[in-house]
Amino acid sequence: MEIPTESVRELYRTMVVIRAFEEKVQDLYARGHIPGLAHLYIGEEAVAAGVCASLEPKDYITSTHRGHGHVIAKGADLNPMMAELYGKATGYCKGKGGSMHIADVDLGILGANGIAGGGLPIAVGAGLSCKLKHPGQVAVCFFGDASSNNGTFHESMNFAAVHRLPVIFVCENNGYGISVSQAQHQVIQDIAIRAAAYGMPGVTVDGNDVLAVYEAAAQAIEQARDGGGPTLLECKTYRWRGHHEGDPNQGARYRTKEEIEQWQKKCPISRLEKHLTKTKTMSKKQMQGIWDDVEKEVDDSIAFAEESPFPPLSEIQQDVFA
Amino acid sequence: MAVEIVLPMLGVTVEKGTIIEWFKSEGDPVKKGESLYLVEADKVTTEVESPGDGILGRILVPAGVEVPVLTVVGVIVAQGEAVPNNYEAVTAAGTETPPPAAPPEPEPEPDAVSSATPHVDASDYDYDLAVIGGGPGGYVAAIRASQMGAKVILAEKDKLGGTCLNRGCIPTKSLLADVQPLHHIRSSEVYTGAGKLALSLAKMQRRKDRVVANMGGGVDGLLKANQVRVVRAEAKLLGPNTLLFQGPDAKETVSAAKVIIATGSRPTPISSVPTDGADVITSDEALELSKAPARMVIIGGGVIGVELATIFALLGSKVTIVELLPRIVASEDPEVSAELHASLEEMGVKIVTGAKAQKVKKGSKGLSLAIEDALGGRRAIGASKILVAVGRSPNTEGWGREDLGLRMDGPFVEVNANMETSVPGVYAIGDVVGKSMLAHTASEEGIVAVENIMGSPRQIDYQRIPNCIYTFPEAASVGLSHAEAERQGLKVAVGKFPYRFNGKASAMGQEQGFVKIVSDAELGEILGAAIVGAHATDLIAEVLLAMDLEADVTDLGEVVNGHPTLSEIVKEAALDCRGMAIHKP
Amino acid sequence: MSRVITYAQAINEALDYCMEQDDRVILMGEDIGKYGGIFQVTAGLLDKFGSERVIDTPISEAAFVGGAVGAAMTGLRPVVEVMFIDFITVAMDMVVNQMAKMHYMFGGRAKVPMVLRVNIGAGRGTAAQHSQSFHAIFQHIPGIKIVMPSTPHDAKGMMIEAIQDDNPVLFVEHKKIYIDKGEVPEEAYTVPFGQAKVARPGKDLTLVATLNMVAKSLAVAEEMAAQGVDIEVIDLRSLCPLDRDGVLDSVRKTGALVTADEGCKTGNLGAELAALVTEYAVEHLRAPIVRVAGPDTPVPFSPPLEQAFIPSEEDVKKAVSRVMEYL
Amino acid sequence: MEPVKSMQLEAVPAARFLARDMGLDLSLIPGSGPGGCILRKDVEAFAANQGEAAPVAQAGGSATTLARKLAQREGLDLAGVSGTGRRGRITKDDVLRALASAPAGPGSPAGQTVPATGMRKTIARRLSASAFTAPHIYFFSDIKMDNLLGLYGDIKQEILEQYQVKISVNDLLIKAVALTLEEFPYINASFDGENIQLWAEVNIGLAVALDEGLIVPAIARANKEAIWDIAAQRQDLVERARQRKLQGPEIERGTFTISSLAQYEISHFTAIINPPQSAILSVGQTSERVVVEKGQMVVRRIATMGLAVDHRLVDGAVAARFLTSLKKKLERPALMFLQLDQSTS
Repeated sequence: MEIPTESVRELYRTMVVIRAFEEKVQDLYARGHIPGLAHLYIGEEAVAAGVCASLEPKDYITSTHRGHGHVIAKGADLNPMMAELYGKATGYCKGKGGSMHIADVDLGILGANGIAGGGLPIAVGAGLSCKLKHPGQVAVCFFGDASSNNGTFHESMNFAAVHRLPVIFVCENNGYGISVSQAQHQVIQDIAIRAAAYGMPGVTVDGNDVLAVYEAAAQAIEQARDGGGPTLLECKTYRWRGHHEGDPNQGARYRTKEEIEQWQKKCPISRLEKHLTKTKTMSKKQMQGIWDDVEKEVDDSIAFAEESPFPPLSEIQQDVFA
Repeated sequence: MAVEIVLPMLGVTVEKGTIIEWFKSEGDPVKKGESLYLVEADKVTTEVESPGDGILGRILVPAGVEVPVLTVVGVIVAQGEAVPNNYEAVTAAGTETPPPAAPPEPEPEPDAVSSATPHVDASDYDYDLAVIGGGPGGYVAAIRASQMGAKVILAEKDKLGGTCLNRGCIPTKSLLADVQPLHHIRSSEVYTGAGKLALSLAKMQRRKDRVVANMGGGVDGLLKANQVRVVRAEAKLLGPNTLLFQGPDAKETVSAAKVIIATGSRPTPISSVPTDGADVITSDEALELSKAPARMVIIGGGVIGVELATIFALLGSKVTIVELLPRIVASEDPEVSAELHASLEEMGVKIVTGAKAQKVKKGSKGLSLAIEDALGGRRAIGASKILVAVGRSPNTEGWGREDLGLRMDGPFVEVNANMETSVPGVYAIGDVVGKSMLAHTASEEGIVAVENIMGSPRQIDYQRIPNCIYTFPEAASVGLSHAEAERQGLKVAVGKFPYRFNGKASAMGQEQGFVKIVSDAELGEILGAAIVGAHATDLIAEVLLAMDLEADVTDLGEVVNGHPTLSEIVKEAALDCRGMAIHKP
Repeated sequence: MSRVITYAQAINEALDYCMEQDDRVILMGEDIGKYGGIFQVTAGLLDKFGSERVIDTPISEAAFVGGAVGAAMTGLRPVVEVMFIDFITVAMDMVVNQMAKMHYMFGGRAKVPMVLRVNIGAGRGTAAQHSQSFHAIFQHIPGIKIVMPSTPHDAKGMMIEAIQDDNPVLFVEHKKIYIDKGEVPEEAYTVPFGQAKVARPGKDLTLVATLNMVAKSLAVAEEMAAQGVDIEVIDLRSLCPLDRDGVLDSVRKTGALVTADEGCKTGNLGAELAALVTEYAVEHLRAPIVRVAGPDTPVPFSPPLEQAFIPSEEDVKKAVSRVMEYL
Repeated sequence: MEPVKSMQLEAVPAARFLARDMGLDLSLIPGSGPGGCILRKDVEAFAANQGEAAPVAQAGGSATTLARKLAQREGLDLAGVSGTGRRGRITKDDVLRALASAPAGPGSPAGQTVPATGMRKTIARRLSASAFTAPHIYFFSDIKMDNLLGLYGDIKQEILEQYQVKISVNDLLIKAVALTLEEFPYINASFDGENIQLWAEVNIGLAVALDEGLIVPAIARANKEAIWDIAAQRQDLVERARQRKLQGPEIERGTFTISSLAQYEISHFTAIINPPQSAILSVGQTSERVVVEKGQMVVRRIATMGLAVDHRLVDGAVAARFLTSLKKKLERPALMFLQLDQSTS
């Protein structure tokens, strides 16, 4: 599959934005600027970038507690994102949701979700809407390896398959459900094989190879758009950080430093950079230019968040009902 | 640029951490992401990564010291950069820890606070008390309520001070004070050329206006000093707790937990003699006249009638009082009426009692009032002004009484002993309830109403409220008259002492009058008193105090007064109840 | 011998003790093994008892809560950690239709001796799906014992009692008090269910509080004692069985009731207490019953909003003051 | 959360219960709580002022001259008088109150204040309302009871055997009254000052004396019911009245009341109409009296019955006719069954 150069550059930029954003969040969280919990996406950027590259603004995604990458890749603006992380009134959710619950229905982002497996049925419902009312649109559901043990996974897959809904189930298999390794929570290695049980295609790709993800996702999305029904797309990847910021030593209680370092060598961004250099798609300087732009963009979002006011106390009573 | 190394947020429950080991020393180069130090929190150790590239400029928290999360534990500087000197090291013993970042302040937004709190504030009203009317009842009530801690609003559509200050007590007293020296001089034999003395009513009016204005400002100041919000507006009760204020430049609705109606009264019109504000007038216009009329007929020989008769008689008007009842100031002891009757006649006032005003005729020569006397005889009295002073009527309309459905007591608003109307929470005081249409009654009723509202129940004893008449001489009374006491079947002992037996009165040349005390023959309880004579309105105070303290006539008779003073008359009258007056033959 | 340890450690000790005493006691839950539990309550137990008895489960609440029901019915005594009470909804069928009903529905033939550990509470910035306090919902489900110890001492004693109890016990913890410390005896002991504790005797007003609201209530009571208000603070400790007589006796003495619990106001356990008092002691009420509770909203993320959400000492004081106006 | 709209409490429960227990009218008690809410202490203070509670002696409390003298004259010890004046000073009114509540006099047995029960107060209120709003006029008639008593003796055993119901003379009286009421709709009626309500049913109230007062359950449709049914209803109602287990409607349905003091040595008496009814029949003791019949002195068993009617809707002549018709039925009970005297009305 030939990927247009422009798309490749875009993939690169998206991953850089995610990485730069998350690294800043890491520092801001440590310094107490961001309250609550922060689950960072560093190391998994290729999945969000690769999948979302083929989505139109009107397509839907559901996300997870580790949702910053998905939301950025789907086109979210960094300012309200960062403001939301700060709990500010200018955040995507007026500061009421925080890191785990960023949503922008206008951008097709049906919300990050704090409940493992919570997003799957919602994506099925979005797929139903597409089928009935918006032919050609699709819903993408991001979830983790651990959620694939949840009842909602199986029930949603079955439902989507039976009704040939345009849903792409994207399993980000990062090898851990919090502290529990994949080997401890399921006996299979490739979650994609579960697709067979529901009569839909199951594909496993290297989740750190953005081009591979892009290709597989594009195919699944196209199939869904054409009424071909759902696909289970498993992307094998790894989170560099702990389950959440503050998880001691990036999860050293349940995994080794060596393992982390091993995966850091497979950094999806460096990998694409090598490809870009090799194919002469971009120069080092161009890449650095993107980094510089993006870092400024992220810094701007921090300034925006810091300058924004907290919501007034009256806001606590708002939005309970529509 | 220096980068601070903090003890990071280590998960949701960790609040403190102890640094176990620094992997770098001061001066060592560090790289972003490289492990800098080991911290133990909650029995878990964590390696903390460098937040930036540079040189570890300073270690602020050495190993072995426990500090709160977010404490700055070290500083990274660029090559060659000095460590800013605003950091203080924390030692094992010392605790000069910079405090962790203050929790974010909520945005100040006053109205948001109440909605954020799920608990509803007990007071749902804008004000604790709203007072309608700024007369001596209303403003006194407002001040007392404010003194007791209530948030008060007062509405006055006209002038603060009400009838008393603007059209009653005070202006008449000002005018009376001006004419009194003339009366004194005329009735004295020692002055010569007294006939040439003249009074300028216009100047009197100016002085009166000044007095009224000064006192009005005083009331305003008192209300302000007591944080009472005064609205110059007409008030209307839309419900027991809702008031609409409509003024020249204001229209607003407020709510109040309690309301006091103090709308006062106005001169009572009589249909047979309609007033026109020019020829046939009420006391309101009489107090504004700049020229004394040549002939004045006053319909009504009550307090207002006799006081105005005194003023105008001394200003040179030929005054005739037409009184329907058999005697003037009929509410007073007959002896008081007789004494005042005599003194008014002495001033040249003609008094027709038992006569009914029939009709006014306006002719080229002026007015004439047809009257019918007790026996049915009719005649006409010529006049240049006719003053209708037959009493005052409560202001019971225009403020929402009808819609609220307040029960009435005749023309007045009905109240119970706590001054509360038939609608709970709505109180009424003063002339509009008509218990005794006097300024000091209104004030006391106002205070009693407020104290009941504020939870200190109290009632008024109307038997202990004095009546005062500012004629020459003055008259004052309190409690039961002799006749009323006897009518009640009480065994009474009456003590009476004339002014003329008193040294001060004689020396002053004010021998007219007496003090009369009505007491219970057995207990000696002071049932009432009536005084006619100079300073009667002040002298009654001693009797009031005795009554209020439930002293008996013996107590009052045992008071040692200065000599010579008029107060000796009171003492002697008290003694006389026991037949023990010293200076009485 | 007593020493001062944290609330989390106190529960840990209770679990440790029971697992040592009784090999039927097993632990299940997400990240309770290597990780030691998200709040470190089970730290160290995996190393001591092994992965057969300290089971890191898949993220499958329905499976492991339901699994515990089955295990309990067949001879084990599982203690299950549900990471946040919010996640129990995923296993609601297992809790409501299975766990709570088995003993009754089967005519007493089955026993379900298990403990469901949950934590409630806002204040950690964990937003709407990790901060709820809907424990009062379970009051409405017959067949579940519900306890909520507020001190490390009671946490240990009630956990041992819960494990030894032959009924399903919902053990409600609060995420803000895990690191609170208190004196806890080293030896094992139990704290019986259904007995409210008079945390501070008083005569003017009864203040019934739970979990984190107990300490706040005590602080308010001390502060207001200086103003001459003598508050009786009752730590309810147990929702089911509910110490009805304890609450009623106190209200009969004081004639006034304030309840303090972080759950949203509508349907808050204060509602049940208010109903109890109006049903059995209304003639003693000298003032309205006032509930200190969270507002009827989801828990907001933004720190100022979250702080405003959480019932504070100030809120308790306001409630007490409102009642005192009537006394 | 929407704020609660109305926060106003009129009285806290403890105050309500205490006021009820002490027989105090809550509406008279000033409230000192928020918004004038009546608190328990307000009720206590009110009761104390009412003299319901023993006044607390204020040792050494000062008294006004008048109070002292008055107390001296009346031989009252001021130590037992609580002062309501300034700073607790005993005033003349305090002494007067103390005198009013003092026992009747030395040597006489101390009286006792018994709080009126709710029922007593209800009776008091209803009957005074009746006495003051309905102008009562009274009619009396001596009724020869011999025939009725004869009939009673004749049928009671049979009814007992056949219906297991023990009838009484009263049941016959009830029947007779009910039948008479059919003839006089304006006596089986009520008047509210505007409209006259003629009742569709004839339900005869029967005054039952309880310790705490009279209660008047009504026998439903006595004009239609058989004697044994009336007896059964009567027994049930009286029994449940004694157990305080009557239902509201059983009392409220009454359209006419019979008050019988036949078991006492009372020859005749007047009764106050039980509102909203318009008439009441008072029945005295049946005693042997000498009467003259056709020039002969004979001994008859006579009961004097009194009829009180609300003169606003019952004219004297109507009342007289009612009593006459009733007398006829009672003296010649056979007529009841023959219904021969319908022309009376």
